[in-house]
Amino acid sequence: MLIPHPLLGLRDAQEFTYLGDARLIDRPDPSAPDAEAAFCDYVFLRDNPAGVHREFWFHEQGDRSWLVVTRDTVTHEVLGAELARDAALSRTRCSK
Amino acid sequence: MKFSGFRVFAEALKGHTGWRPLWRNPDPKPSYDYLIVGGGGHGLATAYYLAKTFGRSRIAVLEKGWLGSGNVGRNTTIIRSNYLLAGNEPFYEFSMKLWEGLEQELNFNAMVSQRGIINLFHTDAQRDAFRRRGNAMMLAGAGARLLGREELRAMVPFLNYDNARFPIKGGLMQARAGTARHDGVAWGYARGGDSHGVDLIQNCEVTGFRLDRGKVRGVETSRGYIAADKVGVAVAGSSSRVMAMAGMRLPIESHVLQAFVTEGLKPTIPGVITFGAGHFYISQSDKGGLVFGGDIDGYNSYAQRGNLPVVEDVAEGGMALMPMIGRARLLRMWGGVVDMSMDGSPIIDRTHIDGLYLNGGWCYGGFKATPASGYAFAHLLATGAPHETARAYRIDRFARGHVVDERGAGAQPNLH
Amino acid sequence: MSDLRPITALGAALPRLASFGALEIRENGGLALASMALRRGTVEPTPFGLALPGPGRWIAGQGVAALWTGLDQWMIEAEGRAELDFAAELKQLAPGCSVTEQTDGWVAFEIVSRAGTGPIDALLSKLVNVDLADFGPGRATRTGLEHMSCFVIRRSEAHIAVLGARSSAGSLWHALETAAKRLEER
Amino acid sequence: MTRLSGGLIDRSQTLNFSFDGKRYQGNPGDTLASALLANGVRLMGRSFKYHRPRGLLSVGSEEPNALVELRSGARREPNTRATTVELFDGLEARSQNRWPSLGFDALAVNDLLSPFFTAGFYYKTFMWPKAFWEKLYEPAIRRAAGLGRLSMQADPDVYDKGFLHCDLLVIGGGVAGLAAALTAARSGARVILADEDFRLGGRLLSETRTLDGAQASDWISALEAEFESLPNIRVMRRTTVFGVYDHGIYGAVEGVSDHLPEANGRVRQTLWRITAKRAVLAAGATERPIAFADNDRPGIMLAGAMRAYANRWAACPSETIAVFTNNDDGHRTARDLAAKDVKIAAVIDVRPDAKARGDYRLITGGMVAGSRGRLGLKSIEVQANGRSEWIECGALGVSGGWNPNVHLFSHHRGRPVWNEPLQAFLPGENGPLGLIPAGAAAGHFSTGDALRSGARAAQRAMGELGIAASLPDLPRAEEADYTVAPVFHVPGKKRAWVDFQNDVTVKDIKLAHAENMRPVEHLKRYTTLGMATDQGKTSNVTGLAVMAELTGRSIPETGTTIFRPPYTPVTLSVLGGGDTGRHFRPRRLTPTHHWAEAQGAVFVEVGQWMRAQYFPRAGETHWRQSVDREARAVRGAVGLCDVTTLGKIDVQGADAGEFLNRLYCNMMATLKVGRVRYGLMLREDGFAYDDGTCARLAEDHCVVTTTTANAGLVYRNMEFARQCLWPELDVQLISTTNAWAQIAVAGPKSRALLARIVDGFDLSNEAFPFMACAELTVCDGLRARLFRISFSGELAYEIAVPARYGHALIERLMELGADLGATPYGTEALGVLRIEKGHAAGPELNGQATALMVGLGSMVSQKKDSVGAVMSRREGLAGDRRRLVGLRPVDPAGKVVSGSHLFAEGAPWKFDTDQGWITSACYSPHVGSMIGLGFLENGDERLGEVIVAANPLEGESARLRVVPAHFVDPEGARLRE
Repeated sequence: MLIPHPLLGLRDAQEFTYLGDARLIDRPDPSAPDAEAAFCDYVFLRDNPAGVHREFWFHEQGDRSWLVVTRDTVTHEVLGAELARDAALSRTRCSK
Repeated sequence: MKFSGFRVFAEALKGHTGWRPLWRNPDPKPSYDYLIVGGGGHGLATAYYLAKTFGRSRIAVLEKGWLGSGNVGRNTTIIRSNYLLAGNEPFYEFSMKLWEGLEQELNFNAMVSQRGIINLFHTDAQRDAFRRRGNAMMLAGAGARLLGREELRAMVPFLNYDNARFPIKGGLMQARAGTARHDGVAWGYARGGDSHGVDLIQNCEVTGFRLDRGKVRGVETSRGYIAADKVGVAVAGSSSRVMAMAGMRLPIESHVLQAFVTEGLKPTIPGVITFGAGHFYISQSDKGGLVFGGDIDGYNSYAQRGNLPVVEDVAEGGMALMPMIGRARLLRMWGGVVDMSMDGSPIIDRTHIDGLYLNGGWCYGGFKATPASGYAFAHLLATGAPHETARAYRIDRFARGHVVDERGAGAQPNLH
Repeated sequence: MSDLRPITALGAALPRLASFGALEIRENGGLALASMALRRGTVEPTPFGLALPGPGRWIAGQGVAALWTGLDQWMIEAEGRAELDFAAELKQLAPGCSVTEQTDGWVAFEIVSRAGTGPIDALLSKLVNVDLADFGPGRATRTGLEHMSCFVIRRSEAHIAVLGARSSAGSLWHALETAAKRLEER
Repeated sequence: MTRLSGGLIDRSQTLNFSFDGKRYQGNPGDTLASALLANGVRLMGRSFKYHRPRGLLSVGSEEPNALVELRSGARREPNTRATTVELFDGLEARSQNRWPSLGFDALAVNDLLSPFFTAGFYYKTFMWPKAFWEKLYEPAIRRAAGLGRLSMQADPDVYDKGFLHCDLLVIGGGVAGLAAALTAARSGARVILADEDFRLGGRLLSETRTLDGAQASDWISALEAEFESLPNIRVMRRTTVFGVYDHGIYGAVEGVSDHLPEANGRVRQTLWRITAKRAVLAAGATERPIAFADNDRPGIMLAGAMRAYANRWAACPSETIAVFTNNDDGHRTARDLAAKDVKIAAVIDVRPDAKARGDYRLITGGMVAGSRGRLGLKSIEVQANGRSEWIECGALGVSGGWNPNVHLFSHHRGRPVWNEPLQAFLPGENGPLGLIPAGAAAGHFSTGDALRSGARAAQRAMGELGIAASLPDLPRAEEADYTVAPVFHVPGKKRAWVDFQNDVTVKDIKLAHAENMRPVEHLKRYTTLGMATDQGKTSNVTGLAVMAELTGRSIPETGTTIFRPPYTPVTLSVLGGGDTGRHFRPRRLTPTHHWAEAQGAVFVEVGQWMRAQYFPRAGETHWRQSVDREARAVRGAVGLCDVTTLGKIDVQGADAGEFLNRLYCNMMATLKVGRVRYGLMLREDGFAYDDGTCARLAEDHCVVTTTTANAGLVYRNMEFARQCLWPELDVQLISTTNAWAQIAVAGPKSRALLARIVDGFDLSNEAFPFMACAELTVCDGLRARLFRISFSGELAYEIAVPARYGHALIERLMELGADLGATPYGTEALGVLRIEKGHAAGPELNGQATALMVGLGSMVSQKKDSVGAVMSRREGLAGDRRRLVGLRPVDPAGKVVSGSHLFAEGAPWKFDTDQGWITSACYSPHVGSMIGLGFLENGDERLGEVIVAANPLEGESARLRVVPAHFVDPEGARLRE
């Protein structure tokens, strides 16, 4: 596979380490009253769709950036990729 | 129709005109007591034991493609009970005992072949971990032997003992492990279930569940609505997709696992061998092909095909371990979609929906579990209580903190 | 000045040098390295007058050079300054940046072709999965090479550098040497 | 049989070769198959199941019959298709899967028993008595099964791999591929043209067709010259593209020196991973046979193959041949061979309206219904117009039509589409992105069509890439229509072969039908149709057609099997590509490795690292003596150990402290500059996974250490936290593991030793207490970092210097410490020291343990959040009552064995009475007996109790006393001295 790195262009997926569901970007509030349940959901449960999936890839053999890649799990077609840092920062802005 | 050497002989004399279908092709009835979703190994075994052992009737298996088209038809056929944890080992040993009597039970030769498995170790730390595991196997009555380097060398002299990056120090052996003819297992259970009245319905895809006040009433299918009291889902690889139709999210990701077979060769490898320092395991089929595999590709996929890096990684592992296979040729590679669970262990449990049961999360090791999984799932469906060897496979173990994590890798499916 | 004597990454007193056909591989023992990362709100500095390069690029100045290693992060090279506290020097020139000494984290092999770009391209195509059409002089990338994570820098048409972890210098040398030898045998 | 006239062989040179020990001669340009044929050899192999005599069926990589063992010794290569072996001088080949000889094979008795050995018979028998399967039936089956033999020796040849990138990859160098490559290459695009043959031209080489009125070879030569002159095209002969992977990545194998007598140390084959923006699939088509009774005798081959052997190699299996066809192509064979003075006994065409294309006897509306000849064809039975006659011929060319080679197009599981006029599957709509089929692979069977479709495919590909490509002037070529009658087998009572190698006949398909094994995958798996080494290239469509006929459904309704890589079988050695011995994975060496080597150290693999395990001295005959001595030296004097392998991560930035506070479960933000703190990291699921130290060098600068095993994982997780969880924090990370040589200096005399190297640095307990750190210089000006930390429980330090100085530093320390008893120690002694001290390491922190279990529960701060803190409070983790304890044998001479399971005395050894296990064990010179650490149920409440450690695996057990998990200095006074 090739991952369209937002800074470096198409890079072979072999340079990357895969983590999975990009929802892991939304770490629950540890001080919330239902924190334990929210963390269980966060850590263990997955949508696991057959189709479009947003997921984390780490450019371990490259620039060490975490990417959020949007990929179809049926065709493996990659629909886009962004720096996870940007995704996380925009999320922070949205929620505040 | 009973199968035997005599029957084959008799049929040969009359031109094979007497053979009957191995199973019927019934149309679905409007309702059943038990619906098993998924006509793979686990689903077919469940239906068989439900009918045969637990004496239930009005059972149907719904299969979206052809019987055995899931992972039972695309695995590397290994059977073993060499697990570490109390939640796993008795279950897999129960499975091994069922394997040992399977062909007589089913009157179908699934070629269960106990030629042994050897897990190699390369460091003292690995040896210690294998000793803990081997002792767990002894506790379950599974049998195990810790082999030293020289003992191993006498047994499998063709490994790379003298020019290895990670020298082989020994192995943990289970003599009762081995392989079985994967398709034969599915067909044997299918034929057995059919002969006990189970309706095996092919080309029948479940498209939804009909739920009513927290209880399942039946399933929508590509061949119409079918009502049922109890619905058991055994669709590993697609568990998330199917259970999503009932509104459930699972502690499962679907990943692709590749497997490989070479051209046919005269006897080369006696049993199953797994490399402890690379990602590689191998056996040889009765037809002569070397059957091998390694790691999962590592990304979510429903594509039933993998990519080159893993192919190369597996081949490198194989060449590092046994360079005498180098001039054999890879004939075919394929991929199966596996349910990778968050702790690497399966789920056999009821769900929060009354009458809806789940059997899934088998990771890359569901084939060896086929008999026990079917038996335990049938037990759960028939009695409402988990089978004694499958009590650890509850779905709430994640939330409660009772994971069954053989590798200690945590909630990251691609590391299990 | 300490009287302790350093050894090279390959474990010798002097850097290794070898030729394979048109290719020469030289262990660059004198190369000083320091990483430099922007802290929050810091303006991009121009240490040693270097205009810091963008993603995938390398730029050379007088005896110093810089390659992009990640978002807001560069590796600064200085020829012949391995024995100096180059990181400290860089830190002076890069106020508000996180600077980390990297000289001994890496082994650098300079590979030069006496027959133009052909042998270099042939060698690279056996070692790294890099599109050579997009890897002319001034390009640099980190990528996998025989299971090792390396920086590959195109210093000129006929000159590349491969930087790998110092601890696996021997394995990296073996990989480069093997590939170069096989090209020679062709 | 001697050579015919013409052909693309070099008659000026002779090549010697042998088959089954008999010597023959051929010429450059020959394949093993063509050379054997030219020498009059028709019998080349035996079938898999019935051991039927077999000869060539085909001309290419689809060959199911003529499989040989090529070369000898460790280079023996089983199952090699004679059709793809380029002849070289001295070639040795042997037939396989026969005993004692190819001409007389004892297992041919299976053929007589074939009434019993029907499809799937083995599922129905061999079940009684039960024990006989492993002991009798299966060993016999395994011996009889399989084809060729491996040498069982390591492959002595070398292989490598490489990476290529291009705009257009053209797969196949026949007419369509050449036209595509030409079109793209002239546009300036980067082109790779790959073909499995050693000569470009594909089917053109086997035909007498002309291009622009001249020989096709003229056109090919002109093209080759042009390609040679263009810098942007790479022509790769002997290169098979075997698989299509995601996003335009193709796997290919180049035979570099396979065609040479000896590789002589050169690369034998190269695995190429080709990343192509676009690709043209011009893989041609494969002819299929028609099944009829006894259609598998040597001499019966595909008509196109027979024509190829005659035209390209000037070889023919017999002086008299016949042709059986359902399409016009068969007539070309008759015409071409007649032109070479081969006698045409008859052309049998199933079509009543077929027309002859030359001067030969044509039987229209006819079928071949049988054959004779034990080891080679002698005659065929022809039925036509209600009459039957036997016609003598030594060879029969059969053409059942052509199947486009759609394999690669279907590697992503896209199904091909049935084309009724062509009676063949064509590429469908859902092929791999960027792969464009052309030529015969796309059903363009005439030369003219194939040329145009190749050029257009390339033009389309270029257009998609924004490269302007004009169509080249293509030569005038034949434009014949292709018509084929839908006849796949000749009805009859006798066996008619569909899959030649696996001996699957029409009868077997009928049996599968009768037993309801009707879905195509059931058919395949039950009968083994298409599962031989050719993967059904010549049999699948015929098999489908027969099943379709039996079920009354159409062929497309019946389905297709899935095409899987590789297109043709690939040598495992080349997939493993390169170094798989000692260089299988990189070796990481510590900065003191060469020094340790000179000291005679024994090394051990720790992940990729090589670490000194122990340093034997003269007179020590057992490793334990060395290890005991090293451990005693640390407890009694001073020891030196290279601990560089621990991961070191440089953490800088204004928020470095806060960042680490969120990663470690214990409080880290409060760590003062100049101090070190032990830290424990949890996974987000609450389990402990790594421990190490955090040293604060400045307010905005920390250096953390990780375990050796988890260095990469911890770094990855820290980057995840930095980029994905808390991007608002000002933190920069970089690994410095390799940059610093770190040496543990441990023991009561460590301070005295270090005092001799530091440059005016106060090492007193007051100035530099336990858990202090500093940057300083040593040995007159060498930059260093000093940490007062201890893994052994003794007064101890770790000193770090730039890695290049590690070697000199340890030499200097040894030299200056000689009078203090300075002793190097390895990982074994390190292990002993930490077990004596009760420090958890890899065997305890194995990913299954909680902080509570390892006795570090109090480290999980309740005052702050950190990764894993919330989940560590779940009932299953908080309620886990297993605790790390120390274990000592009741009998001081007794053994403590890690991996033993723990039981209460008198309890049976069962899972439900299992109370834990021993994680680590060693002989403790300090205690004077073996000791161990282990997890024990309620262990913290059972101190003093005697329990049983069971090791039934090795037939052992021992009574052990439960003691606190530290055997030395429980108060921790020594390390604070």
